[in-house]
Amino acid sequence: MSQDKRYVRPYGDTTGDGMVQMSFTLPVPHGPRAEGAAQQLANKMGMDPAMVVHSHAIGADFTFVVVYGSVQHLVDLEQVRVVEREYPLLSPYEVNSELKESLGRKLVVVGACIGTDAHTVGIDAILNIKGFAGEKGLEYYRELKVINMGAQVSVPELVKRARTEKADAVLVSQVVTQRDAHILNTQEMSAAFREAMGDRRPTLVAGGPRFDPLMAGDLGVDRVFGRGTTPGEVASFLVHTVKKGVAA
Amino acid sequence: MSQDKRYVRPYGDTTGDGMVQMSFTLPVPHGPRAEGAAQQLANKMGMDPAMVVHSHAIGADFTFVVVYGSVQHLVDLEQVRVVEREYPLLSPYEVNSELKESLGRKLVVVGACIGTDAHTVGIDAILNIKGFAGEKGLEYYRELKVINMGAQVSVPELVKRARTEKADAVLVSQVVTQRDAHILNTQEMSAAFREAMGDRRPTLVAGGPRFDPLMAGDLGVDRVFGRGTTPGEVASFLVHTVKKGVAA
Amino acid sequence: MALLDLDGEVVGRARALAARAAEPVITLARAHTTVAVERATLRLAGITGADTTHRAGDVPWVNRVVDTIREHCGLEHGAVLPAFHALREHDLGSLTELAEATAAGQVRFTVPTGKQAERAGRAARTAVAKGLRTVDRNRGQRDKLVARLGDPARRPWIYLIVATGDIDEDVVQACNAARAGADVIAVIRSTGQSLLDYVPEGATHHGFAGTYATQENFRIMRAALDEVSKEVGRYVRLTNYASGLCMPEIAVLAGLERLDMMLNDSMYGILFRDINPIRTFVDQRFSRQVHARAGIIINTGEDNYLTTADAVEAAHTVTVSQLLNERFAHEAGLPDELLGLGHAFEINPDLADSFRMELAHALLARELFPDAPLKWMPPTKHMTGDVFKGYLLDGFFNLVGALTGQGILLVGMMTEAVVTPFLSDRDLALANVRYVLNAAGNLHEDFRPAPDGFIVKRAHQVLGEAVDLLERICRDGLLTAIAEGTFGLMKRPPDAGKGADGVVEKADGYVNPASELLEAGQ
Amino acid sequence: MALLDLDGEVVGRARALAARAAEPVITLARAHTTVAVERATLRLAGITGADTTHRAGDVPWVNRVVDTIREHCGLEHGAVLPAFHALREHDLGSLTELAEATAAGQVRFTVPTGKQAERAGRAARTAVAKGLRTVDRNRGQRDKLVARLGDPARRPWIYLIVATGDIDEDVVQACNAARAGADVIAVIRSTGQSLLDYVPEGATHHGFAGTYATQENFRIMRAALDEVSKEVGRYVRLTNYASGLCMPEIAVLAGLERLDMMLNDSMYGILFRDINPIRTFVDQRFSRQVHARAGIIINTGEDNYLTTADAVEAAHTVTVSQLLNERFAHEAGLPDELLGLGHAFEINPDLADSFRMELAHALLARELFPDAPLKWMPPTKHMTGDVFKGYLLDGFFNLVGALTGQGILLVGMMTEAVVTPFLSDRDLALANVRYVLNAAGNLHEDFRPAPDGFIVKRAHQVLGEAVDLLERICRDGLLTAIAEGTFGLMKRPPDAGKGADGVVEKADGYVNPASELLEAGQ
Ligand code: B12
Ligand code: B12
Ligand SMILES: Cc1ncc(COP(=O)(O)O)c(C=O)c1O
Ligand SMILES: Cc1ncc(COP(=O)(O)O)c(C=O)c1O
Repeated sequence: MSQDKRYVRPYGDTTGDGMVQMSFTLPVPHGPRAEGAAQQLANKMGMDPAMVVHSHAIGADFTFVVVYGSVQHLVDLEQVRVVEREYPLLSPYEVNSELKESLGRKLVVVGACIGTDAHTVGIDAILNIKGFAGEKGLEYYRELKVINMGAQVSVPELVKRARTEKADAVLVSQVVTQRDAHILNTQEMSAAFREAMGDRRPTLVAGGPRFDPLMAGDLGVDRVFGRGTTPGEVASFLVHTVKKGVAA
Repeated sequence: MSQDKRYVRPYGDTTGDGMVQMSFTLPVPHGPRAEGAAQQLANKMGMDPAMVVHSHAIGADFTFVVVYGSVQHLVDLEQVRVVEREYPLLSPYEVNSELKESLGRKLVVVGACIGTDAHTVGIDAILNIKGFAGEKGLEYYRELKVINMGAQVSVPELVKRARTEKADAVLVSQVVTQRDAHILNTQEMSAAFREAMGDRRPTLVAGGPRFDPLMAGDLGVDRVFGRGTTPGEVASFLVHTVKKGVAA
Repeated sequence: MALLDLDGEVVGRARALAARAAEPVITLARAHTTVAVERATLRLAGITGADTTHRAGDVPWVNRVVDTIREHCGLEHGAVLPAFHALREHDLGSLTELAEATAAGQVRFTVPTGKQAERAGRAARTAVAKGLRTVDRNRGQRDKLVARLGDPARRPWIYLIVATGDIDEDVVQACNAARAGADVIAVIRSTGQSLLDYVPEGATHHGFAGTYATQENFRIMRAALDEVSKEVGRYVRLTNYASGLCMPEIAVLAGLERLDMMLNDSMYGILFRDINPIRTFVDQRFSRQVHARAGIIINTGEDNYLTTADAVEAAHTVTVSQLLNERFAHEAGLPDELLGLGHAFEINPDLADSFRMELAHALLARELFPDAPLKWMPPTKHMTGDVFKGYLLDGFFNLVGALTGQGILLVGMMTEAVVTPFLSDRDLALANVRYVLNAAGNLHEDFRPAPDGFIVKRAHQVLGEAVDLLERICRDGLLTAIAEGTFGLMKRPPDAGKGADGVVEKADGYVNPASELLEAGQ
Repeated sequence: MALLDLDGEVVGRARALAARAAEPVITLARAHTTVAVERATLRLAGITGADTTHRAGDVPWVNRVVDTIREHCGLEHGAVLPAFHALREHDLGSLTELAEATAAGQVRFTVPTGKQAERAGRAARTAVAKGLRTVDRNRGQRDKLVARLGDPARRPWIYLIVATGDIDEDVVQACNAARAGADVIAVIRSTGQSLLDYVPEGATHHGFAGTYATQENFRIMRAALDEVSKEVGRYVRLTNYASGLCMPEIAVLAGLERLDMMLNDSMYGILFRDINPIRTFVDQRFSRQVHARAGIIINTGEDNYLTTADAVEAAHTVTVSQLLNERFAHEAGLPDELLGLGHAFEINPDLADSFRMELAHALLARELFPDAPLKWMPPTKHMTGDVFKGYLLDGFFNLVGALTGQGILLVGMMTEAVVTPFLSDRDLALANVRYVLNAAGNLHEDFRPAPDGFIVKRAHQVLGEAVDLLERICRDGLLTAIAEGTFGLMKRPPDAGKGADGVVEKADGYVNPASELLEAGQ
């Protein structure tokens, strides 16, 4: 392996071989033309050589293909953008004492699954005492007051409740992504808070398995959590925002 | 669907959505950086958006990922290059009578699996009476004389035998592809025939599951047959070369 | 053949307890009506169409009429008396004309009494009976088509979902699925629909993660499947959802458009859509009476509990719910052959002996409900983006289906954790089912759980826990149990939830010819 | 527990027939030696290294010596007599020095007689005994390591292949595989090696679809696996191939470097490498004697027949071959515990009841050879580029392994039809095995083939066909059967094939202390 390893390629069985597996369906009847089309697509994607190792008809109009091949692109690890956790991961004990110290009262968290989305398991994993992956949820934290509004909450309801509860943070979950529902709903939510409260809006957090943490800006929220988030990460982030707020 | 459908994209569940599935391994320890790297690669391949839907560690140094996403490239069906069968597919009866008519003697075919490759099932499927996919093999054709040299035949042996048998066509099979063995062996074979016989060399045919029929030129052979070839296709091609030769 | 050696007495006791637990809820259901039941009744009586001029978008005429009746004279006596009385008073030709007049503010609804009530009741009965005749005709037509085209060659029936959001794309995918081997096509509904207190109208093209259930969409899909049924030489069944706030109306529409199966659970709406419990139980009873009449197989939703609760810990809650669903269904007139009781392969696959535990649970359901066409649901919760692992898991799910004689097999998708299914997912999933049923479909002949072995013990344990839970429910009441989070860990108090204001206690003179005819089986 | 109710008499008859069929071949094997047997003997006696100055590339010293002996005085009396006689005559310190002198043309080999022969024989015996002591020490060392580190927690042992062509990459992949759960690592050989009439020297990096088997590569890999064994807390076994033209030498090298299993089949080389039958049977007998001494488990190659012949039609040829392999192995001193008899999951998966038929075949092998650690091979022939289908098929293969108590499970790869395995293929394949063994590993308790059902009948049928075939073989001779294409449809006449010229009929005064010591178990 290179000393520096800034550039890497996929690994099949030899360093640098670039091998990947790919499958897709083309709206082309099964036959050599469909395989040729698949080959062309793979080449355009930078696979060279690309082998169509399997194809079969799906009905009269479609062809399913499996392609193996070597991708010529290099991954530049220095250019990889990830949302780094710029705050420390705290234990529940630390979260509680930091909050007690910097806030002097309970931090109020309102959570909901907005729009017509009824997938509460994700947000419950973050909020309910039971928690997730062996970590207790936010309800377990003495210095947090958690209001879990459940599913299919409309944005106006959410804003209203956040206001009456004097929420410090609002956590929304979005699981259904068809037709970009998760993006549109979250944007509607952040716009409503901006509209209703301007700068005094609570910290806004969005979460769900198909969110990319890099999307916070686009969504108009302060933070986005994706697949496999644990309650501790969220609690630690909340402490971080409080301390930043206090410092600012 | 468009009337003309020259351009197509992969189909997930809606025309034009471009959805593909891809999996590969990166030589990067498991974590957000590996997922970011996978995302970068997918983007370079023209997938946008690209979702890393799964990743797990393979040992300490590697990460396996599954990516779904929409490929932005278009497939131009008019640019698809396939080797069209420019000759008719004949029945054994037609093959025999055409050969009898245009050649007046049996056509001599020498087959072998060359190099260290011992995979005879493929060439046997073409040559043996038993055949393949319900079609009888070339031995079944009255007007063909078939010599099947079996496996692990060296190129000099093959040339020698082709000469003594006065072969009209030499059929070689190559199944093992690691380190491009199939390409190198076939090129060595065609070079040897050119060297030994010049223009009077027999028709050279290469076959095997990982060959691309477009490669004939590179390999220095007259025709390449890939996955799923049937004996009838090969017999029909042989008739075609004979008739072309007679005409020329 | 019985493999689990279940104690007949324990089984009998479980059923008796379920009946006792259900009784108070049935009494409650009989004592109430809902806006949805009344709308469903008027739909049976022939009302169709929507007010397209309304500023809130298309409002079905039936909603306009029932809302106005309620405003004018309440629904305690049912909708038909005021409606048919008004029809006559205003000398209108049809319920649709009545609706137009209502919208124009020209009608003042009152509850007729005496002779007038009798006359209105008779007219209503005639109209509803006509609607029921359509339902009966559809049932007969289904029987005829099945006789002509044939049923699937084997059990389990292969059940596939389409969910593009656009009825036209759904048709393409459904027909392809049928050609590839699907015996049952379910059109998943758009995420929002269950909370709409009306049924949308017309063909629709913009659902989220599903397509709206409308009478026209039903018609389009059933017609397409009738075509493809001929092509594939077997009757391909169509499924939708009689659930949410419009459960009874959708049941009626299903009967009118010859749907063949409907998702219809006694508690799903309460637990997973936060719909008011009373509303749900009232709506459920009426909708099941309609299904019974239409010969529609209901599919219950026990699988859902295992997505929010743990499939091992909560296994007995599935059994309890199946027994309750059975009881409610029997009470509403559904025979065993129409009971597609649900259960699912949702145990954490990392658990030791998880596959055998799945076998135990599936076999328990099979032996408790020998005549019901059980619906076997695939892994969803423990599916991940690792599509290879998922494909394997689905294979083992299929194997359980084959080994335990399930009636309806909902085909699992390798992309479960990723997207609603791609065309290729469905195709690969069917190939998976085909391999397993073809290669190992008869393995049940060689499957004999060791007496007193792991599988038998586990099944007995779950049954025992179910009996214990049923005893607790009999003591505390089903509504309390639901409020305490017994099912799927969801806590739903009886007075909360959506649609509670649509529940109305029946007055003494309540008239509903639909209920009467259905109850009497006429 | 016997599930197939096999008739003990039929089984006994099958074994007796196999012994009768093997007898003439064993007599033939005893009557001949080969260049490879002689080289193997000298390797045991201590010769190592290669002539690096030769223009044909590195030629092992042992080849130089044996070829020269043959040239000078023939091999009918064995190589040790001329070699040790020359050693003494030229007053050389070691066989390696003898080789150098041979290469320099300074040695003229002759067959000593009388006292000189006795002396040469004694010296050879001492040298060979020393070599065998190393083999014995390695066996003891393996026992010690197994005792200390432990065997895999369960059966079947998980067997994985590495095949990069480069021993260094192989080490990386092997260690990762062991960490991920592999119990046995096999280093696949380069495609060309089996036809080389010498064993390459040193560490190698450029094999095709496999890595050369060399003593140094053996050492490197065994050392790496010893390290990783400590890490994972169980003794990870190493496998290579005692097959091809150097079968006996490789067996010796395996014994010297503490390999744990070797692919070693009585007919594979004949059928699939077109090696001369007599050469193969002679080499095979010697190599098995070495394996017996070294405590190495042999793996036979019946799986291969099912790639060229049909797995249903040819099922009985697998059984026959297993019985022959067993007989040859017993005769060479191998006990049942060292008999990794092979068979495979190669039935066309589209065939109805294919999975149950696989169960029948696998169970038949299990019950015929109750004490042998059967090696269960995955689907290869019917694997296609559809990697999803392949992954599923491998799952069902794993399930057969678990249900029928196989001893060694060669892990199937989803890319079987595509490439030699990727790192990720191996990882996914192990995840597949883990799921199946963990979730369904105990299902065998619930697996009871219906008496007189499909599985039992099929097993009886295959056994019956095997007995019939054995009878034919006894009548016509095994060599004739091979010539007629009985196994794997490959026709191999006894006088054709590679390496025939390396076979030498023993003279009366033939001396081979290795054979003597091995035969006597000293
Ligand atoms: C359970 C489940 C259900 C249950 C939901 C029960 C409930 N009360 O939640 C039921 C059965 C009711 C259900 C119904 C439907 N479902 Co559903 N369901 C699932 C399933 C199987 C698992 C989801 C889950 O619970 N994951 C476990 C949790 C812990 O993970 P998570 O949600 O990712 O949450 C983690 C992180 O994302 C993050 N996180 C999530 N939210 C938040 C919020 C904040 C603030 C933070 C910080 C972090 C965070 O932290 C969590 C812990 O790490 C998935 C498939 C799958 N395997 O993923 C489909 C799935 C999500 N469902 C789907 C669909 C389409 C539906 C339906 C719409 C189908 C229909 N038309 O009927 C219905 C309707 C639901 C509706 N109106 O929304 C699709 C969505 C497709 C898409 N991408 O658009 C999926 C992917 C299945 C599929 N392939 O079709 N479903
Ligand atoms: C059967 C088999 C064997 C048998 C071969 C028996 C025999 N006598 O042929 C045995 C068990 C001996 C074997 C051994 C090995 N095998 Co092998 N084997 C296979 C297997 C399972 C099937 C191949 C097959 O028979 N296909 C069926 C035939 C009908 O298909 P086909 O070859 O594609 O032929 C068709 C077309 O391609 C075409 N065609 C083929 N040749 C020709 C020629 C002409 C002239 C024409 C016109 C057409 C034509 O027509 C045929 C009919 O349609 C494949 C995996 C797989 N599922 O594909 C691995 C595979 C080919 N083997 C492989 C390897 C590595 C080996 C070994 C080298 C392993 C080792 N190191 O020990 C050994 C050594 C063999 C050697 N020296 O070459 C690899 C090759 C990897 C690569 N791409 O480089 C594969 C892909 C498995 C893997 N994933 O590792 N193998
Ligand atoms: C029993 C039952 N009813 C209904 C639904 C569908 O949900 P909705 O009513 O929101 O369309 C499901 C979901 O799978 C279900 O299991
Ligand atoms: C029994 C046996 N020996 C040897 C081999 C390997 O072949 P070769 O001897 O060419 O390395 C195999 C292949 O799988 C085999 O099954």
